[in-house]
Amino acid sequence: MQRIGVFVCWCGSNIAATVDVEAVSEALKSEPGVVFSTNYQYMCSEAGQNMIKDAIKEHNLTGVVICSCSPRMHEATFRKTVQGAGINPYMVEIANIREQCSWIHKDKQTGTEKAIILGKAAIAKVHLNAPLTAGESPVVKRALVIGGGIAGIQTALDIAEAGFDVDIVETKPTIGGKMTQIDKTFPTLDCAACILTPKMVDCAQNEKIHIYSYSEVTAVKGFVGNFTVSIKKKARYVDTTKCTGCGVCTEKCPVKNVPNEFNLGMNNRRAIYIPFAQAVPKVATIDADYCNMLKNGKCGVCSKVCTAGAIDYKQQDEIIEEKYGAIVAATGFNPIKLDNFDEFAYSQSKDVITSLEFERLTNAAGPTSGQLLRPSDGKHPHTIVFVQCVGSRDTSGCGKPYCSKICCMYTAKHAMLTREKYPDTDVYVFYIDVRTPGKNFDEFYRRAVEDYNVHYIKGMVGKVAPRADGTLDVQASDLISNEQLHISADLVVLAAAIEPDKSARPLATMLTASMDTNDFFTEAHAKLRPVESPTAGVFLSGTCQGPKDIPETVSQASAAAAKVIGLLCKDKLTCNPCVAHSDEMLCNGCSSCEKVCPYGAITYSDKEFRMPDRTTAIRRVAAVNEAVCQGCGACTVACPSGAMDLKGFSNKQIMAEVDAICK
Amino acid sequence: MSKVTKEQVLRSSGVNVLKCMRCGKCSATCPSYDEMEYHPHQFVYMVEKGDLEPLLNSDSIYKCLSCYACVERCPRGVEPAKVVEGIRNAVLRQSGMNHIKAENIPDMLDEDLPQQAIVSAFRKYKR
Amino acid sequence: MQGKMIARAKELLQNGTVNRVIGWKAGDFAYDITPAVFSSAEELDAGFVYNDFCGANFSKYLVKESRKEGKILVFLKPCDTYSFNQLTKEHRIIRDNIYVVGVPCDGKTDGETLKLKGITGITGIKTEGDSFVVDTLYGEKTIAKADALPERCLSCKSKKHVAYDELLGEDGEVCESNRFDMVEKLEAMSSEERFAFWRGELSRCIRCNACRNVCPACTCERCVFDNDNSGIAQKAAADSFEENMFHIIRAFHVAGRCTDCGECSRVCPQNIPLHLLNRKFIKDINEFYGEFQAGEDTETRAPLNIFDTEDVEPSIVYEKGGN
Amino acid sequence: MQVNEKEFKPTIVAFCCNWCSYAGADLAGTNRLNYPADVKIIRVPCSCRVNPMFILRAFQRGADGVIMCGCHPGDCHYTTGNYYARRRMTLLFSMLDYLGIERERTRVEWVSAAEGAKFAATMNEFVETVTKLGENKRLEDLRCKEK
Repeated sequence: MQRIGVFVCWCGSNIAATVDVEAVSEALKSEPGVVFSTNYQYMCSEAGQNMIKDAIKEHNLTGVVICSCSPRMHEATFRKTVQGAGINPYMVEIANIREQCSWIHKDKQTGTEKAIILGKAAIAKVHLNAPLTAGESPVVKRALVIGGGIAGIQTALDIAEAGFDVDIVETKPTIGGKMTQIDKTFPTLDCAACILTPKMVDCAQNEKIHIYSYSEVTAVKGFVGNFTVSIKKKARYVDTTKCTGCGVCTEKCPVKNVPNEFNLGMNNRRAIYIPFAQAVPKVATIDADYCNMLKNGKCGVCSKVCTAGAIDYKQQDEIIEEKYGAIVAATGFNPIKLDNFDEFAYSQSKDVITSLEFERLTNAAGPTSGQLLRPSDGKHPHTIVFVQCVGSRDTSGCGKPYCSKICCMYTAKHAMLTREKYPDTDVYVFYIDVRTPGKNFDEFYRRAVEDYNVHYIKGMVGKVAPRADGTLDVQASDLISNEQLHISADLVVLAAAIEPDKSARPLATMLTASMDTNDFFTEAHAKLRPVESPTAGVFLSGTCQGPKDIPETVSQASAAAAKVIGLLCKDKLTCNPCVAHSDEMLCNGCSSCEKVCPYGAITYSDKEFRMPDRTTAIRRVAAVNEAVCQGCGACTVACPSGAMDLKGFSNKQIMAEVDAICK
Repeated sequence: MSKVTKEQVLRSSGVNVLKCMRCGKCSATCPSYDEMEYHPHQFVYMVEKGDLEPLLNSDSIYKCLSCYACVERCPRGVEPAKVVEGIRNAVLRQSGMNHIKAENIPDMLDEDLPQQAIVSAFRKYKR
Repeated sequence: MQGKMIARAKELLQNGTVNRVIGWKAGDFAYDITPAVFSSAEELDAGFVYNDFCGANFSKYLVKESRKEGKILVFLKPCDTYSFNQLTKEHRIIRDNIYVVGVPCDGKTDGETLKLKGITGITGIKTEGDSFVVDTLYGEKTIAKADALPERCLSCKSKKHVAYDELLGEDGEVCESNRFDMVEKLEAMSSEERFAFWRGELSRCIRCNACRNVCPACTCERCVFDNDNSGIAQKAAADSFEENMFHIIRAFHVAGRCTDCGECSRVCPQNIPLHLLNRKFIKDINEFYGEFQAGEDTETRAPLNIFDTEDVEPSIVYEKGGN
Repeated sequence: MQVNEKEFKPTIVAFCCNWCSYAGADLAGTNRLNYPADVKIIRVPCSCRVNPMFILRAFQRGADGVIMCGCHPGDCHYTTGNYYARRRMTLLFSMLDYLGIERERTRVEWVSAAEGAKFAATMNEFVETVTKLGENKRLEDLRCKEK
């Protein structure tokens, strides 16, 4: 039998005005198990807390009921209080007689009666409370960053800076991501490669960072502090330890017609290739889809010219397993496919390009060596039309319902750079809204208009039609002058919406991390925990969480790193003790609980049991991993036999509350 | 003649004009743009404002080809052509002159005219 | 069929595929047939029967039997195979320790039913077309199957075996069943009428637990009603609420897992139509969450262990009309 | 057993999930939004913790109405809990209705932490409905009541 103390708080007049606190403490005194009952002006004050501590010692209390404000307010306070007096913090129950009683009832008698019932329910529950101890689980001091773009790079560098090992897994042969393809960055117009490549080199040289390039995560097991991840290192048919990146093979390879993905297919590469000059790691990769040797065993030129002997046609995919304490998703984005937007003639004319293709056309390392030339005839375009919101803010089903956020700024950048380099070019930008909320962003856009004379037109392009003379007829509306325009353009640039990378969805499944309907990862809290996934130990970096520009991506990447460091700093994690547990003798082994667990906290194993009839039997039983369980209780209801119960909210405790209320 | 209300147009067209984000793609895509005094995006906006009189009195409602290019292209699924049609129907129903009467149909029959067009016009414009 | 089954059982025993056979054994009377385990050819010859009285579903016996040494041969009728799959899915039976021979079924009757129809002194039974021909001490009697079959056979949901290692005879098809007719009838009643109906039925409950004991979905290591720690333990129904409570909780526990085998109603000594509770859940699940047949396979997730973000809201119960 | 003839006061049990609905109830209090004292709240971590047994137990012990509140679908703190709860309660309530128990005695409502006003309004309405129905006679353990 518990020895219970009841403490009724006045909360000044907040409770005492509509609840007769004296009557409540008096009424609860006669409840079974209650050996002490009192009331006080402010229970949460130091004097109030001391009163509780003294009573615990004086009356040898084993359980405490506090009738006060919401447990969401002071449950933690009072748990600490009783712990200070030597009893388990989970032997406290709060009866919420302020928010759910005194504040909503005006009549004192009503309020007092209800407060007594709420107090009785809490007493009934405390009778069944058991001391709970929070479990601990160790933390593997190593982090995994999935995705090697600027987000992943920044996160990895910051984690490594704090002294922890960190691995980057990147599906492409090199890290760097989309930023490597960008020419200049807004709003400062410095060159993307100049600020990115030193960071890539830092990653390669940092001894705390290990890069798995041309690799994929194939399985994730475990939980916060203790993940086991399978990583597939795809065969690149080149021994990366031997390859020096000299590039001779990439010049001698006879297969010359492979579309170069780095330049978005606007020129070709060989079947053995290094994506670009500053690639990290700078090693060659054989494209098995095109290599003659791998396809039909005829060729072997690269092997012959490689002085390092790095070519290995027999290389196989390799799967390695590694343990991590934290995982960061940094899977990034892609521009959407424009198949649904026939009206812009993207598939009909080479001179209708996406903004990312425009970046390559203006980049010194691009297919035109930085000369802005029309893809169709290699001539300099004199009239360029930029179309914004292509597929963004689109609820018709063809595109994406959200704003892609970066297009307004990069389009202003493109327009400005074009006008600066080629002042003889007419540049039109069709916009629905120009969105420039960022430091120096609006100034940047205004410079495009005021200093560079870019024609910003409020309206949308309805149709782009290639003409026989090679120009493009752009039909658009100008909403301000209320007219329909026809512009004869040489080049049309579409600001395609961006979408999360396709690898994000399967990754989220592996991580049991949740996603929104657009396949962006969801945050643990949209405002207050923006870089954490609701799944403990999984963090979000960059555009996999939502559209972002580079400065935002980098700040989020560093924020995610800070969260990871905060986690890895701990030697052990304290778990929530209110978790599910399974009574093995009752467990049927039916797997119902396992199916409804959102965290994968339940596992099954065959165990030998001594049965009541003195035989031994091997039975399949469930076990809850207390470090992973978050205590929702879904399993307890799925369990038909009642083997699964929740500590702190057990079946019996809840039923005792029900009984007390219904009496 | 009773007054045509915004609600009436919205109901008969089934369009939620509040979905419009004013991009103007409807007007950008409209093949009859130059013929029209009021353009598709204006129809949507003016109906939203309840400013129906100018539309009801404008020839624009007969210039719309009902080609549905604006409906097809609208990124927000607003369906401007249906708004135009809503206004047009309101005018037709009010005028009382242009209703098709069953006895007039035989005169309209024509080798080249699809019968379905007559049937649907009859359904639409009969009282 | 009985001869074929005995012959096959002997073969499987002899070639070592199995070391035991679970089958039906004749009792003191021709109609009182009990499940039994046979471990030799002699035992099979002496006691194994298969006839139109062999209604018992063996799946549940396998929970214990499949945990014993060696493989066991079981004969399953089509509807039994659904229970078998469900138990396999829930890891209650060890599939590898079982050899399943599917046997066809055209509906099983029982002695009680025949006696109610005035047929006594039963010594044997056989099927002839749509009738049973019953041998009795007073000569041969013929009764139409429609009059002698229990409800669960008249509304048979499937003659197809969904799990087996081999089949004796032809496999059938999933049937067009009218099994929800009575549920629909009840749904159409007023709340008061339904209450009266169920009080009339459930108040007869004597808490003999036969329904629970026979139910292939009720295989808990310890039933919540027997577990003092569950908070709802009860040995006998003390009042009308507990009669309700027992059956509601039992039906809820098997919701989404019940294959509608009808054993509960078959064994109820008070003839309470318990299957109408289970069928209500099945019907609701089909209507709310899409067609689902428990035991159809061993992979599909039970409807209560899965969800769709677009699921109907509980208010559908209030909105469906009627009262 | 004494029935107050002048005014019937129902007993209502409300199961509220800790993260949304319990916080919503707190907000109703903070904003001083009145609802009848007949409603007594039981805090559970998530609506998926609510076992049908609890609801039957409440009726058995004399509750006249039981309401379960949780986060809006899609907003569950545990991501999926309320989806399971939704299926369970839909089926349970349908079954109670099928057995002839007044369907208005049971209710599920999604109340977010920001919806104090909705919480109060829901409770006012639910209490009114149950009061109209009167005492729960069809499901009640008389033995417990007499104690």
